[in-house]
Amino acid sequence: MAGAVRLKKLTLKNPFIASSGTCGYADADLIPLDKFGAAVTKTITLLPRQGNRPPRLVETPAGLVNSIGLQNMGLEAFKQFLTDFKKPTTLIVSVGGESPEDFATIVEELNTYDLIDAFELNLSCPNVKTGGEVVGKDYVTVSNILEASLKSTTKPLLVKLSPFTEQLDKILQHWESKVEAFVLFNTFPAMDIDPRSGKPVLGAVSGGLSGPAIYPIVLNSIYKYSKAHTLVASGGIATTDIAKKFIMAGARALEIGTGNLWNPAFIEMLLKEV
Amino acid sequence: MAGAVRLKKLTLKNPFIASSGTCGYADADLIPLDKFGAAVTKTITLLPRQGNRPPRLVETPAGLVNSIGLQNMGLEAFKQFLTDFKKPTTLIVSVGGESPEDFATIVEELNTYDLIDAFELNLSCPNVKTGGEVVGKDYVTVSNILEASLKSTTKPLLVKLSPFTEQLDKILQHWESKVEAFVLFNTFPAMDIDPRSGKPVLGAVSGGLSGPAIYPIVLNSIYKYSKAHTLVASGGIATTDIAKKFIMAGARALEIGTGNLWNPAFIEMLLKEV
Amino acid sequence: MLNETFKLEKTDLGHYVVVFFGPVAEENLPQPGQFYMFYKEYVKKPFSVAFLKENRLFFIIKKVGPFTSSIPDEVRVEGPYGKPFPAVVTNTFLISGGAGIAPICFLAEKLTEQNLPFTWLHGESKAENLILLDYLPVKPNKVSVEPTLVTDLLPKEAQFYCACGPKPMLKGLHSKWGTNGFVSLEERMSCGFGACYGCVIPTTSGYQRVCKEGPVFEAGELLWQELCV
Amino acid sequence: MLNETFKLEKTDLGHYVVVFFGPVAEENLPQPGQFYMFYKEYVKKPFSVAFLKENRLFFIIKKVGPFTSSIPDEVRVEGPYGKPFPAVVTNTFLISGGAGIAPICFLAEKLTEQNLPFTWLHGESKAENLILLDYLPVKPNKVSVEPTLVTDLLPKEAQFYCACGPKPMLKGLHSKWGTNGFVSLEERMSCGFGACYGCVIPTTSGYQRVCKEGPVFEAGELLWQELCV
Ligand SMILES: Cc1cc2nc3c(=O)[nH]c(=O)nc-3n(C[C@H](O)[C@H](O)[C@H](O)COP(=O)(O)OP(=O)(O)OC[C@H]3O[C@@H](n4cnc5c(N)ncnc54)[C@H](O)[C@@H]3O)c2cc1C
Ligand SMILES: Cc1cc2nc3c(=O)[nH]c(=O)nc-3n(C[C@H](O)[C@H](O)[C@H](O)COP(=O)(O)OP(=O)(O)OC[C@H]3O[C@@H](n4cnc5c(N)ncnc54)[C@H](O)[C@@H]3O)c2cc1C
Ligand SMILES: Cc1cc2nc3c(=O)[nH]c(=O)nc-3n(C[C@H](O)[C@H](O)[C@H](O)COP(=O)(O)O)c2cc1C
Ligand SMILES: Cc1cc2nc3c(=O)[nH]c(=O)nc-3n(C[C@H](O)[C@H](O)[C@H](O)COP(=O)(O)O)c2cc1C
Ligand code: FES
Ligand code: FES
Repeated sequence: MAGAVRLKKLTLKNPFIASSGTCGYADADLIPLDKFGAAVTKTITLLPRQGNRPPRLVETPAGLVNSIGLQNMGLEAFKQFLTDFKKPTTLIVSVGGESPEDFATIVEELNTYDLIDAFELNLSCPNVKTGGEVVGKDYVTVSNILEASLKSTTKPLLVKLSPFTEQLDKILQHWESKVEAFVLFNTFPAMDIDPRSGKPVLGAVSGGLSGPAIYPIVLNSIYKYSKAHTLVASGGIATTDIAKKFIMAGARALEIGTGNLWNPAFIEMLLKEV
Repeated sequence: MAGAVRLKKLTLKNPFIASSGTCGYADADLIPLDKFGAAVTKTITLLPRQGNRPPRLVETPAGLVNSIGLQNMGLEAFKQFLTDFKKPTTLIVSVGGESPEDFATIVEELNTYDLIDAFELNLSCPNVKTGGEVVGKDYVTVSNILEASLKSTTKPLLVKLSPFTEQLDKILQHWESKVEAFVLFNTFPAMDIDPRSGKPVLGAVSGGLSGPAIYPIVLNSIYKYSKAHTLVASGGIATTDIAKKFIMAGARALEIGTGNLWNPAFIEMLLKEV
Repeated sequence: MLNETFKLEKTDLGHYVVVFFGPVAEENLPQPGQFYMFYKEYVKKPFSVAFLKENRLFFIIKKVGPFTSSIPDEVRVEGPYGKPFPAVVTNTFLISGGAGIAPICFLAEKLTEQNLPFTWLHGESKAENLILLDYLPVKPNKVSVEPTLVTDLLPKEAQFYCACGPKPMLKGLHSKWGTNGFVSLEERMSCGFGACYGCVIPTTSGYQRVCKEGPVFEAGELLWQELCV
Repeated sequence: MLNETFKLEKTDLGHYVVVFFGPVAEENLPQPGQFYMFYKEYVKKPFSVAFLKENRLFFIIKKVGPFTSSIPDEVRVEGPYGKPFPAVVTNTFLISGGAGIAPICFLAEKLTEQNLPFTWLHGESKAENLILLDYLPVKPNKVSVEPTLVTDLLPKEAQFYCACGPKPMLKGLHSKWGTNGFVSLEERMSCGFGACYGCVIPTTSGYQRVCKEGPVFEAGELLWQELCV
């Protein structure tokens, strides 16, 4: 029976958060988002993005590789959307960009919206300038984005990192006291090839691996860092047993992505069994 | 019908290599090692190691986490072992250590053994001094080990990296011309927790994830780097379809670990179908 | 909306498997063109309803890969999902190819019930697959077997159509008869209910989700060029 | 050595499942204490043979987790693996607990065949599980049900024993009767044939592999203190 949990400033009515990109703009109709402790929107970028060309999905052993490519309506349309949006639960807006300025602009412009409870900085956005490396690839790039963003908003910031972020130790140590929580992790860069044609399956060639395949890797990091840091776990939490493991490993809250896609009623099982 | 393949100096009769730690000292009796293009021994360290305390294994979705802890007979006993060893195929000795000197000493002392065709430097060995980080964690540490090792042997060196190695681009670029091949990757740091007791399952708490769960991540790196580099793939190649994908992605050779453990006759399927 | 575990009854026909479960409650019954997601341990797959019998849902599944070649005995089923075919037009041409027979058969059933006349043309790759027809409550009017294609059977003059089948077939149909019709498309899915934006296809109004805005699209909405790469 | 796919015949007894396959060729038949690995899609699990019938291999499997709770209909089987019990000693005490009944039953069968007398004590957690005994070709001489433990049934004076069961049971046995016997141990396995060094247990000569040097060990070889943490 998982009750309310507290990160730092934020209190959630339960530890389950609907993950970014898997519940629309916190408005997915079939997932009962009101039952979650919080819901994270799709990642919002300055300009609208049409996303990657299909196919965008391929299933792999116990996992799913997606290359949605941050399809989203962009900041301006999102502001419109918010004007008459009835949020189902604590609302976290995921923010993406290619530069510290992008992040700063978005959190600044959304700072006045009372219905937004926090931001989640998606530091796994690909940086087109550096050939698709993630924007938060190491201590310096992460720090630049965090500095710019912290100056531009008064709302709590969750920081979602890529699993291949370099100098993770240093990032966590330096920024722990300044951010609301770290979200470990976004998807793992991954791909699949059709063994008949020899060609990549995804239209964008590469994507990100999610689902239970990766949970033992994510769990290892949560266990390692949870004593000293405020952590939200993300990656493979698609069964109630796996959810229990992450709670036991010290995660303060759990993001659920693929688990909701596979079963929109998964939250009900979580609330009953974890 | 996979035929002979060439790395740089080394030619293998087929692209399939029995992975380190999954075929004993290239002497596992039930796996028909003579059918492989090469076999890699367990990682040899300067001193014998008894390995980690049990349990050492736990299965996870489409994967296996192991924490053998480099149990091995140590350099001196291994030299004894070699004196009347009949190698089944091209013999690659995996070398481990905690410092550049450890690696250099081992490859130097084994350099005179004609039956050894190459070394594989296992740069994922944990470094006890730095709290269990892998010895080849970034460009500098990898470079120190490679410099010391290249000076100490005339045999080809394969360099096996951890998936979380930092500055991978730089490492590959700088060392490509000096080593025989890079092996991407060793297992992913991972763990499991018993949801009933809340305790880590493995005696050593953490281990390494192998098996099909990880192949999409490994495949992504092989595809990305195979145009410019001589790569051996390792990670999740446990079905013939997955093997085909790695050949198509540009791997010159494929290491098979968990696949052999799950089916000692897997090599026969590979030789027939890939 | 159904989200429940069912035992599947299966009849293996070699190339196809006819699968059913149920009965299900009235309010969970589908319209022709709608589909259900079958989930079993980390794999979730869409299948269109082929016909109903006493509120049991029947599916026609073609063996093409791991899931369809060894369909589990028990799955969790979600649905019905997606936008149906318009089942109200008279003299519709129904065009199906391969596993595309499923939603078209259901549509034919519905039209029959409503006494709306239609012409149904179906294409198969091999004659031996036609054994499937014995299991259907309604039969195609004409069948082609490769090398003859179902598009070779089309009357010259364009007709209003509802179609489902492999992309090359749909493309052939579109290039012969233009956009006066509806087609049901397939794309890889993970959720099936609009949450992941994974199943999109290019349309005149941008990328649209096959599971939500589709799977049935007006032929005129689609960017045919991009669709068939 | 067997490495072949078999359909499994299963009888569900609630707590246990009796499983068999075969017949297998003479040369692939096991000795008591040996085990086979069952493999199905990324999971490989060890099970000891419980008895033979016309070269069919019978197993007694206790439901404890995902694999044992829904045993696949078809598995690839490898074996026999491991070192067997000595099946040549007269007046052996056979001690089994829970699923440890499997190899002990097979040993009892072998001893019976050779007309070697023995005494077999078996412990169960619940009386309803004893239904299993109806399916065995040889029966225990005495059975305990918790709260009585099988070690409560041991005669005071130490006897030569062969045992298999939960670690606390083996530990109790060892502390009552000392090291004059053999025990079959369990550890998590991946290969089952000695290649991975994953299944080790602590012995007087260092870590030894349960699948290769075991599963049957002389009680005196084991580091009992470390074994039961
Ligand atoms: C709305 C909808 C309705 C469908 N209805 C039916 C039906 O009634 N009967 C039927 O037999 N099939 C139907 N399909 C297709 C069916 O879902 C796929 O054949 C199935 O998922 C393949 O799974 P697999 O594991 O057997 O093969 P996989 O290995 O997943 O795929 C085998 C081949 O099929 C392709 N493929 C996989 N998934 C899809 C997909 N979702 N759409 C298009 N191509 C795909 C792959 O590229 C690959 O070449 C439908 C698909 C959709 C989107
Ligand atoms: C040589 C050998 C012979 C065996 N013979 C039999 C037999 O005849 N009948 C039978 O019912 N079982 C037998 N087992 C145990 C059986 O292999 C496990 O119960 C089974 O693997 C559990 O799989 P699971 O997926 O159902 O549960 P899991 O979720 O894998 O495990 C459930 C519980 O059992 C424990 N466990 C898992 N695997 C093992 C293992 N290999 N050894 C010890 N504990 C384990 C776990 O810690 C967990 O607490 C044997 C084991 C070995 C090593
Ligand atoms: C279809 C899909 C779309 C996603 N889109 C985003 C996104 O826009 N922004 C983001 O930060 N993460 C995105 N993610 C990552 C998830 O939020 C989550 O971190 C990841 O999938 C791992 O968790 P899971 O295994 O529970 O899915 C997406 C994941 C999926 C499967
Ligand atoms: C039981 C086990 C033991 C291993 N021991 C070693 C080792 O001693 N040295 C090493 O370099 N890699 C070791 N590995 C890693 C494998 O060689 C291989 O790189 C890894 O398992 C990924 O490939 P796979 O998925 O094919 O197993 C071990 C892996 C397993 C499963
Ligand atoms: S499958 Fe998820 S949006 Fe269509
Ligand atoms: S299970 Fe691999 S050595 Fe025993």
